[in-house]
Amino acid sequence: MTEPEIEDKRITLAEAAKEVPDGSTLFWGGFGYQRPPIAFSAELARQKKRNLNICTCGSEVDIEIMAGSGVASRFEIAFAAIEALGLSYNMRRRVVEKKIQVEDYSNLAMAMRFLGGALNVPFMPIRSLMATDLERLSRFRDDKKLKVIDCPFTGKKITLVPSLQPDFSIVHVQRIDKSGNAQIDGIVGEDIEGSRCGKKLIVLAEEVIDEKEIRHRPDQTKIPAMYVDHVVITPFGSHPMQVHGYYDYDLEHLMMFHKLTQTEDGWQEYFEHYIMGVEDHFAYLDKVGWDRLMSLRAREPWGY
Amino acid sequence: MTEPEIEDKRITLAEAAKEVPDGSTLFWGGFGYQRPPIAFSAELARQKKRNLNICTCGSEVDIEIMAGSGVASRFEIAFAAIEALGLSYNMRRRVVEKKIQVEDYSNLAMAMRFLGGALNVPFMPIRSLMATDLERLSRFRDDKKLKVIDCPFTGKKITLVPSLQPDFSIVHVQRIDKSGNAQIDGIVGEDIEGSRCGKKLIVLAEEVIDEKEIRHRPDQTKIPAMYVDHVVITPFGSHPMQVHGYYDYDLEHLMMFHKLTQTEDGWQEYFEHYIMGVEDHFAYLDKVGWDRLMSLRAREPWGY
Amino acid sequence: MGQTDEPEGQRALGVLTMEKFSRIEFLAAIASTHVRDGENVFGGTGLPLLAALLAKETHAPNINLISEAGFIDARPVEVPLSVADTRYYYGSSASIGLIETLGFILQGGRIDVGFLGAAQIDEYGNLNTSYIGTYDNPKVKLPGSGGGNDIASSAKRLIIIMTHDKRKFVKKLDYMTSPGHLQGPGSREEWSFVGGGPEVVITDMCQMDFDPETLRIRLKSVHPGYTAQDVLDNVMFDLIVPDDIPTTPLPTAEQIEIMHRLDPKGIYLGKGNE
Amino acid sequence: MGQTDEPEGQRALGVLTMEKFSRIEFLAAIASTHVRDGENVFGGTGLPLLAALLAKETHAPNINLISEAGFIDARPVEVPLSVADTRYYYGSSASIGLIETLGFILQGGRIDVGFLGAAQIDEYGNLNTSYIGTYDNPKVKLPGSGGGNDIASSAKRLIIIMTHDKRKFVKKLDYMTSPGHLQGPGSREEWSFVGGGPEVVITDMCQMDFDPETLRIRLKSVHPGYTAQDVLDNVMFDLIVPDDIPTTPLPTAEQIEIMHRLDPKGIYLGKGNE
Repeated sequence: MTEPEIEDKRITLAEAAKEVPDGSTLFWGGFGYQRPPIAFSAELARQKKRNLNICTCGSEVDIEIMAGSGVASRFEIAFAAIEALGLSYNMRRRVVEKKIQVEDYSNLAMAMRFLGGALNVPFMPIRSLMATDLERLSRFRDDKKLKVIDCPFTGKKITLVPSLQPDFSIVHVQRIDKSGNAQIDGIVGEDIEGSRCGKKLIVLAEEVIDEKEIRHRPDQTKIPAMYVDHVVITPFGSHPMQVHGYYDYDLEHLMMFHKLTQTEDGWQEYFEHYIMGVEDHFAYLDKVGWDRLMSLRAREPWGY
Repeated sequence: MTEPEIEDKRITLAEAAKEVPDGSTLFWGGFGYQRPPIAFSAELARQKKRNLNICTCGSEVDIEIMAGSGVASRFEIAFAAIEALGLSYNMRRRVVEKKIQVEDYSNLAMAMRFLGGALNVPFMPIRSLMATDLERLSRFRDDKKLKVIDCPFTGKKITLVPSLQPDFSIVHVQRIDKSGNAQIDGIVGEDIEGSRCGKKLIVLAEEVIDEKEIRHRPDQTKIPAMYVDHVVITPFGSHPMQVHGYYDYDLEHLMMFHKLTQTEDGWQEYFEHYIMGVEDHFAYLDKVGWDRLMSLRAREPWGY
Repeated sequence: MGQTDEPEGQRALGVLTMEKFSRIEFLAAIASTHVRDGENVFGGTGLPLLAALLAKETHAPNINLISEAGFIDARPVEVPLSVADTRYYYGSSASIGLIETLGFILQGGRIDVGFLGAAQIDEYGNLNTSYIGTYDNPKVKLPGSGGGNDIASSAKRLIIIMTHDKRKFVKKLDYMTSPGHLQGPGSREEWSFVGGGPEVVITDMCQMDFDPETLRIRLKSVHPGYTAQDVLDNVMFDLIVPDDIPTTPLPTAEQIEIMHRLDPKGIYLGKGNE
Repeated sequence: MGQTDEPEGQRALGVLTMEKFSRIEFLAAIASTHVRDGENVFGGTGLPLLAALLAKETHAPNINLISEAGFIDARPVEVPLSVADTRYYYGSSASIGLIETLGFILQGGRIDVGFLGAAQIDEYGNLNTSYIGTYDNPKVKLPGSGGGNDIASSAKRLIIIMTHDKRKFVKKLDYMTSPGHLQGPGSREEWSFVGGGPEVVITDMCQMDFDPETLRIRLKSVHPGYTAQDVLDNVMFDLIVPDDIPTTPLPTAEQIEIMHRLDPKGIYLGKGNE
């Protein structure tokens, strides 16, 4: 048998971020504290990207970095906060300053918009949003935000949300082979649909594994290589958040981050020190300290 | 902590089939040669069920049993054949005799109808069926078969297929705990959506496993117990077809089945001998022979 | 996400400035009583989770606790900080994703009870978790809907938990994020919502429910130390006040003890009690 | 499913009465030449699979073979009998389900080439795999669409493989299951199909393609031993016949040998050659 060549799609984080032109629309993976591509948001900031439109159900530290640093000017999201810790202050300030426009949806609406994009159909029906200001008001999508129609089968009202096919999808996973077959442990959030809906897909991963491992249990593959354009190996790529089975969140760092972002000065201090003040993701990890990072490693059987 | 009670949802195959009234609509799981709930179709035949409406992408031996025995009078399907072996003769005869009405869809259309049912929305958009007789002709759903509309976002034509929420969903899986948490190995076909769309769900499984095993790796659960009404343990429940990781198809039996169904007499011979002539599923397995069954067991690393 | 509380959320839910732990305990204990055994419960992080876990440890051992991030039948042994926190994973019976929980389960009509907080509520139980100020010139950007709008649309019953601040109980919302009973009887039916809307509002001053005739907010009980007049003085809409207003029962020592066992680090309850 | 062939399918594809193995070899060998290296190929069972695997073993080692049941980048070491056959599993890079393959991948516009068989084809390449006779009074119920309509709607290119029987090449289909070029230029665009429609029709007598102006079927090459007139005598529609009709090249010995290695039991090729 003629052996197929295995394409090595690995590039550096800097190279991957360079692929994203100013003004691009991005699906942004991860959910809550789980598997956010935080390293990618920091690299976008270091490269001074501008006018990105970030589409996701909700995200936390990464959204704060992109809002605070001026990387993103538009968001199509359902949620921005640090959950139990409280509000996302950067986002709050930038919205009041009108430097950021947020088009508000619900989590289900966003997940269905990604599903519709992955399926390559123009919309998806959902039974939320109706009768609220989420339906009535729009920041920038105007009459393309959603439609409420009378269902042609039942005659009842139903919401249609427009599908999203962003320029790029950015997700962070546990393991990947060099050609792009990716495994995700724990919950998938909206990353199955999100990884399929983008015109290009960049997958960050905690570690690279051999293709043999993938082909030994193909039903564990959550993102097949055929969707993947670039692979970026970024250990601790979600720090200070968590990656199931790999490491827990760094609560101390997270609380420090959240506290600093309460003021613009505090945010600028964090930004200069932890993002602009480091050359790359590994320099950031060095700054956080490997003793700290190692102490966050997940323990069996908990996964955190 | 107050220990929750673990509900034992296991019932016998005969009890499960008794739950299904004549005239019910059923989602029918499995795909092609993989994990069809053949034992359930045989039990429905033994209990002389009538006027069932079977909804699935396509199925093979089980459809033949339900078509041939008179259990089902309507099908909403995309496909009926024994694939590489050829046509499904029982279905062919019953359609020509007008004892069976088939409402024709495509595989994607049926899968999306189940997805829509699982999501509890009235329809799903797809980009197939248009401009063909699948769009223009209907056997019994008439104007509820589908609609082609002008998309309110793009202005272009798009098909809406009506969601399905059948009375029962019937699926066959590898492993399940007694409360109904089910694992599927290999492909899932349309069984994720199909298991969520029915008003009641009956899951057949090759074997029962302990709840601890489920809760040790919850991301392996393909059907959570909360959807499941009844659990039926049916080893070799897909014979003469296959169950990934458990057993291969019984090609000799399958060819014999297919050859016999070429004529009504041949089919009646099979029907009397292997279905009506046995008391239950285990008697069927006895008749097939355990030496034969054991020889079909899957080998590592192939899964067949 | 979506169950995150009001803008000054950290007062009630945050880990940084947790002074009024006894109020949190009170809110969680009351909320837990509204969960019935065997129900499918959408529990976010924070108070809803604490209330649901407390119910599971006391009168409702068979509830199925679901986090919108994808965890089903979760049994966390440490309190999670995020709906997606791995602390929800171990011991759950399934861990999937958003389409499963918000689509198949919630929109599928399978959630008996969901919890929401809000920055503003109106007299029909409609909620604002998005903006304070006008939409065009917001003064505060709040977290947004998250799954809140979905939960309010499709859960059979909705339990609302809020800290009691007069400015939150408004005649007109600055922004309507999640549907309560909308404009009253018939409104939800007009839109064919899957769920039934709000059942109860729990604050640190009182419990309120909804008058079945008008679907407007009605005082249900006042907490020890408060009167009906206190509540009337602290809402900006016309509260329905029945003749007899019972006093809300106090949490039991067992409830308090269980909560502290569930949150030994005082993440939600604060450390003052140690 | 969906790639199952004509009503008398077992003549070409079945395992029971496999006499004309050399024609099968011929069809598979020609079909394989239409697959280009690096393409995403929707291969069902039977001839399409054999053709795709042959291409992978010869000029196109980097094709990504996908089965609609859920297998991606499949590398079966034994020929499967079903699109869902576990034989597709081992060595594949992902094994998921129908929404993935027919929805995300195919409808997503990511399939370069799909294969279909048919019981009838008309001069625009529209296909019937559903009924012979009228819809109200069918004489034969065929397998139906399966994924065929989806593949014909959304694959970039479509390769059609049929045994050559005059009654199959009709002016008007008894039932149109899968869209070819519909009524000619502009038809597919009117419906915004994702895919480009049929590219080539391979029979055991000739190859046909589509005239770019009219999108009607045109003779492309005749197999050794046949003439253009033979083909004209064996179609019921107006076949476009260019002036120069080349002869289809014979399969190579290597191709034949590889096919028998792929199908050692003669499941598709028959046993006559052993």
